[in-house]
Amino acid sequence: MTATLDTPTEVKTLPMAKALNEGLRAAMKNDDKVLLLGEDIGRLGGVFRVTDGLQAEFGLDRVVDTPLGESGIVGTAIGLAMRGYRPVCEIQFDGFVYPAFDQIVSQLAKLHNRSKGRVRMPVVIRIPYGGGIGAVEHHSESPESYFVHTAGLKVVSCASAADAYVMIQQAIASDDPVVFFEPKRRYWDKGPLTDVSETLWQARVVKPGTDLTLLAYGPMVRTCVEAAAASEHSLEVVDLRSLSPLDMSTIFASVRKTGRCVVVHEAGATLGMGAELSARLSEELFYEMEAPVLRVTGFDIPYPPARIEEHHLPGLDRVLEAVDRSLAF
Amino acid sequence: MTATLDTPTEVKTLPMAKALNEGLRAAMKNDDKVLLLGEDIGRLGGVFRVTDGLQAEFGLDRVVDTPLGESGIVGTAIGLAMRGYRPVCEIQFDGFVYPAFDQIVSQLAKLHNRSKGRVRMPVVIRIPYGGGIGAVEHHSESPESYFVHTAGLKVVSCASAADAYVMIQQAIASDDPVVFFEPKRRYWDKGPLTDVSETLWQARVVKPGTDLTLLAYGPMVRTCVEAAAASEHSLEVVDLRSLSPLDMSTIFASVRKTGRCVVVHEAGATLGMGAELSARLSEELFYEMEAPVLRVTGFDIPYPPARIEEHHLPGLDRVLEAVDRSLAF
Amino acid sequence: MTQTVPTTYPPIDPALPPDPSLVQLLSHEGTRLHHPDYEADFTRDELRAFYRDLVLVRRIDAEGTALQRQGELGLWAPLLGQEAAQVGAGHALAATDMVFPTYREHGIAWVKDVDPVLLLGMFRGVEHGGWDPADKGFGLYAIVLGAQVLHAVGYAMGVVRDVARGEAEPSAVLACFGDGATSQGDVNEAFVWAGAQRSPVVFFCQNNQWGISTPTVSQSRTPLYHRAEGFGFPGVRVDGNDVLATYAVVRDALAKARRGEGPTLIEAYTYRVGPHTTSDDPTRYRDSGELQHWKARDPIARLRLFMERDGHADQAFFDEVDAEADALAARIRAGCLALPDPDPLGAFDDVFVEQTEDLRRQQAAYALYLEGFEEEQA
Amino acid sequence: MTQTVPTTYPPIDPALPPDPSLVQLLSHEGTRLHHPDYEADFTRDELRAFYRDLVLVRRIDAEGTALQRQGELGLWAPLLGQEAAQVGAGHALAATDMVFPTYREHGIAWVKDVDPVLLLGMFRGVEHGGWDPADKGFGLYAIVLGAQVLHAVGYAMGVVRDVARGEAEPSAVLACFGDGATSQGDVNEAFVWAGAQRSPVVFFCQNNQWGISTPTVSQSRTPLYHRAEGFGFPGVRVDGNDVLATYAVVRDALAKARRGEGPTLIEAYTYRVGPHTTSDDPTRYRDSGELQHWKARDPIARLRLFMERDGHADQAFFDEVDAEADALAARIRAGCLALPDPDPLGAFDDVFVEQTEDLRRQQAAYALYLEGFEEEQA
Ligand SMILES: Cc1ncc(C[n+]2csc(CCOP(=O)(O)OP(=O)(O)O)c2C)c(N)n1
Ligand SMILES: Cc1ncc(C[n+]2csc(CCOP(=O)(O)OP(=O)(O)O)c2C)c(N)n1
Ligand SMILES: [Mg+2]
Ligand SMILES: [Mg+2]
Repeated sequence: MTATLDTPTEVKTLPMAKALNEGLRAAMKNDDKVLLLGEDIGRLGGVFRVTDGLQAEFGLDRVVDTPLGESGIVGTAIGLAMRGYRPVCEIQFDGFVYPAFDQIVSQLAKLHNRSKGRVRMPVVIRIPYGGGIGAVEHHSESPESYFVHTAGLKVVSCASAADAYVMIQQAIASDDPVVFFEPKRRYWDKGPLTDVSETLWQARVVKPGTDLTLLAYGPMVRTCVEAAAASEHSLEVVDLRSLSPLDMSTIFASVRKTGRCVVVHEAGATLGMGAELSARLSEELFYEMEAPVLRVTGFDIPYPPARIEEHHLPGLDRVLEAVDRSLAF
Repeated sequence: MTATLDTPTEVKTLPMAKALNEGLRAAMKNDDKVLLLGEDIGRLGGVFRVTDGLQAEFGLDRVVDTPLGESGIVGTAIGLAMRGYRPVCEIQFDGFVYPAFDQIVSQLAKLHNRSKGRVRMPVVIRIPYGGGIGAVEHHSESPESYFVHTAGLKVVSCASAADAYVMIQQAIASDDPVVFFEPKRRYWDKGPLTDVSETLWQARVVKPGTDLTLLAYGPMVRTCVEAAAASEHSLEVVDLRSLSPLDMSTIFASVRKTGRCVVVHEAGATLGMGAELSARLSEELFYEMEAPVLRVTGFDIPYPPARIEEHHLPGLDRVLEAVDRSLAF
Repeated sequence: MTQTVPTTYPPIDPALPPDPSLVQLLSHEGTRLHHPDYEADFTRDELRAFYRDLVLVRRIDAEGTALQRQGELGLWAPLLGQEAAQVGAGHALAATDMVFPTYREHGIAWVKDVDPVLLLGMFRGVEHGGWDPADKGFGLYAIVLGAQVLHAVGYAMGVVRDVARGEAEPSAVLACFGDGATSQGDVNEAFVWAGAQRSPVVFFCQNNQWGISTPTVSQSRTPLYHRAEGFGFPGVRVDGNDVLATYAVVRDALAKARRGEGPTLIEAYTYRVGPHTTSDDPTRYRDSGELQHWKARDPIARLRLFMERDGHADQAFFDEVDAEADALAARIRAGCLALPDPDPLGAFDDVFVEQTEDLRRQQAAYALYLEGFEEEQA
Repeated sequence: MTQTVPTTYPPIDPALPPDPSLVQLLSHEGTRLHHPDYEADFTRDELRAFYRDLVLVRRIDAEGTALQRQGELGLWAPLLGQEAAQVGAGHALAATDMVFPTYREHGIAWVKDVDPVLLLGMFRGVEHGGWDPADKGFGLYAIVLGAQVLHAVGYAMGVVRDVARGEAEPSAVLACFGDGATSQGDVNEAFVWAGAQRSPVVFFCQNNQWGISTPTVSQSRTPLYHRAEGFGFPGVRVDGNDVLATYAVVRDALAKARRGEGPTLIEAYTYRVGPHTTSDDPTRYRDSGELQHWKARDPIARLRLFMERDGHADQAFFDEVDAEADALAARIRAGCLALPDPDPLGAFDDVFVEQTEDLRRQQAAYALYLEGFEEEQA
């Protein structure tokens, strides 16, 4: 099934959270099998107001304030999907997805395979993720690697309002389970809801350049675009958009051209996305690479207290420093 | 605290499962704060008999048949550690660790950090892992990446009876939490309990060579040793032993010498250990590498039905084929 | 009293005083009992259908064990002793009701018309699940303890939405799990959800006294059916070796669920006569006295006694069923041995509905490798 | 009846008929009540100590909210309205008892002598946990709902082992959680473990009627304290706005736990008068009538009425406490503002007891980077 996407006729400018809200609304209008499940998503509209107004519009049976249990949320979503629904689960914060881990990796990811294709799992798991909002512990995690490593899941992250609006609808229209990472510190970034020509699985060159490729996704796309603007070099910024599957042809094309690559993410270095990208790039472009893929990431430590989070999070300066190191090869 | 390791006076030859049993026994004798928690580990002695006889020897209060809940097992182990105990949890099979995921990654991994070092978590989580035993679903998983990516955990895997005997004692003596992966299909492999001079965090060159480095751990060490023996080339086999932290100096030394590297594991390629090793090797040895790091791994699919698992699992031939590809660079 | 640690396992006395709350419609000796809440009359044909299925299911199970012993299956999880609980529950289901089984529900599978060969296929390792849940009204076998119980509740949430939209008639969902699984968070979250939402789910817990080597008393010191009240719905304990009582109690709970009266927890009190699976060795943890006690409560013998005494069937009928069982066993054995091994390259196809480039590439590379390998061998 | 889906939230009527099972020792109007199971006499000094702590704790809480509003804290989780539940429970603890708190246990923290500045430090973002749990008998704040309840049970398993080894006197563990957290698997697994092992744990559930915007009735249609029976131990509901009753009920349960009589679930029925946290806007989901109802049941006013009427304290005492509260507020405000930001390089040091090469390398690289950066800026 592919949903007809509701694209707005005149280009609105919205904060990302509101764009997601509009995207959810459009998906719910398009297909009455779409349900939202989560903690505080109904009357409250979600702690980030991403589901604001949807319960009033679509009713309590389609926007469900669940009991407080993430395994329960995902587990019942699986059952609903078996009955023909398309549930969209909200995990309130990144750090609270772990109680649902078994349901996600042993059930949601495997049921289509277990049933030899007979059972479909069109379930979306929305996760506001990443740091930079001055929060207490467990509210700034970047758990994407866990899901990218899990066979049977697709994993995406939006970095702009336009993508947020379209990608959430594409994710809901997907017949495969999608973990949808929302960069919470960009929720308030405004952007125009311009047309999106990419499929959900395609990367996008958001800023062309010739000297070096910056690979980023979610919150770090803006950081990389700012770094590219501040750099004296010609940096190409690629927004991965889909973390699993990876759009390697776009990535290879860019790095084949520049010969250099820096991957930027908030998650720790060890087995972060940078590891996989580095491995694939050296497998494919061994002779073309002029420097090793460098990684600018969160440290391999538990997310630190908010007062020092700006040290932990890759910022413009750390990106540029890595660019310099790469160019020095 | 560091336990005095009970090393046997005359070299016994034991299957790995029995060596683990002896290692647990020695650790329990050494330190009466060591407790074992798990499903069916008492009277039954564990489904693999790794805890055989320990309850009879040490009593029901030290070898605890828990109710059937993995979150409960790890969660109560954390509380016991807070009270000064050194719990060793058995997860019956790899595929059943996920219900405990939150307790492991959000609690066990973080409590020392959260408390600024005031609270110690000397907890070991033993996980029989990997495939090759003809089992039904969920009994052949290789979930090590999830834990290696998690800051605050240490992760090791033994590949021989001698290591099993010593490493389990070292893990129990560690004041940091250790996820201890036991290659279940090697449980019945016999080996002499020779002295082990490495710390728990050190890799070992198990077979020296000059043309190419095979990096492996757990079940794949034997596969790689067999491949090295079968190969016409001089292959060096390094048993990583510790997956987190990685003993990069041993790894770098080997690959610096050979210039070529193939990583072998049962876990899927994407964000498997091979990804991280590839990234680190190209970061450090960019100019020394004569070929990209190649990966021989399980496919990025849910573990398949037993009748085709030998296709999924890296075998000698797939390893040798990758060696040829690497040497062709 | 003082704080203590356990030094021995609590003794298990199977010959406990009769539990007055246990619902029985047939005594251990095969006499018909009556219960105010579960009045039921059974026709001769119904009784014969029960008996037939009990015997066939036991034979399917024995064949599974035999095939495993002969190396044809990697594993088998015997239901020996639990036939009545499963056949009773299975017969209580309406055609549109949905079942979420564990890995031991061979009896319900049989009643739900799932070909036993497909069950054998899973344990043989040719596939993880070989039937269509929607088609059979019977979910795939679930191995991770408790996970499927949440799926059942979610499915039930779908049922009530379908009904509210006028897209379906009311139906009910049967969520199966064991005594041991009651300790899992997921099962308890399922109770929370179903209780809060009054979902049309019947929680069917077969308390077979053991979770591998762990006795039920290690999971709970109070009868398991008590658990329900605290989640806001009723619990009932039925004699799971009494096919008539199990049938009546499950049917009643399903009807309530269909009427919108919310969930019920049924504890079917029974016994796992065999090992946990063919890999298990129960002599390590339980004594033969217990086994003898329960063998004397055999669910098939009990029904047969009753049928014979009350003239519901004669020797010819019993012989006929045995002959049918023999034929069934032969058929499923042959079917099992004829199961083709899966295509290794097919393993890449069912991961996603929309295949990815990555997997296509891995599949192609492996195909190439296999080709090269065959050439080399040739 | 028929299967339905909800179309509105269930109405919440705070003025429900009085629950006969609710334990109260002080009426809403401040008259002393008696309860057969919880006989207790309180001296003048005890009453004054309760009152003093109630007022101080409320002041600490108000200061937290004020500091957050002024941008000095990232977040604050107010306990406004729950002072009696927490002060009552806190006073019931023996020195060797251990508490496992949530993120809202400022009142118990105060009684357990945890400097409020350390609580503020966590919400300010200078550290994740600033006190020594072993030293204070008070665990670190726990944010992932329910996880700490299992830690409490594990700790209690350690206590009984220590006692059996003659290494400690019997003590008890207080496991705190909210109404919402009762839906989490972990809390229910903790009930399983504690019930099966008769662990010396008192489960202290502050039912403040809401889990952010989710009313308790969305988690359970039956009173939460009922949950205990099904896990094999008793549950009791106490008026959590009645400091005397909460004290008596918790003390009784702790004593039972110390005597080896197993766990108790206490549901302290109270109300979250403030927002969930300073980030929350409760006007979106609850009406002011409810708030008014509960404000009229203020836990401090009630005790004060009783003390005044029965002559347990005079105006001078109340004034003295207010002055003490002012001084405390000033002290913790100053303490909070003086909290140094953590050293970014220190963040690498507390990950492990035995530091790794990897982290040493990352630390050194970042130190170098910072140096270079400072040079560049200079
Ligand atoms: C989450 C999880 N943990 C552990 C296991 C291993 N295991 C398989 S069956 C079993 C015992 C289950 O007992 P019970 O629920 O009583 O069901 P029974 O096997 O008796 O039918 C265990 C521990 C599992 N399958 N899933
Ligand atoms: C596992 C998990 N899921 C979600 C959250 C987000 N969250 C924080 S507090 C809260 C509500 C908790 O309600 P309750 O247990 O009643 O405690 P209260 O806040 O009322 O004291 C939620 C959903 C969390 N902290 N942990
Ligand atoms: Mg059982
Ligand atoms: Mg609450």
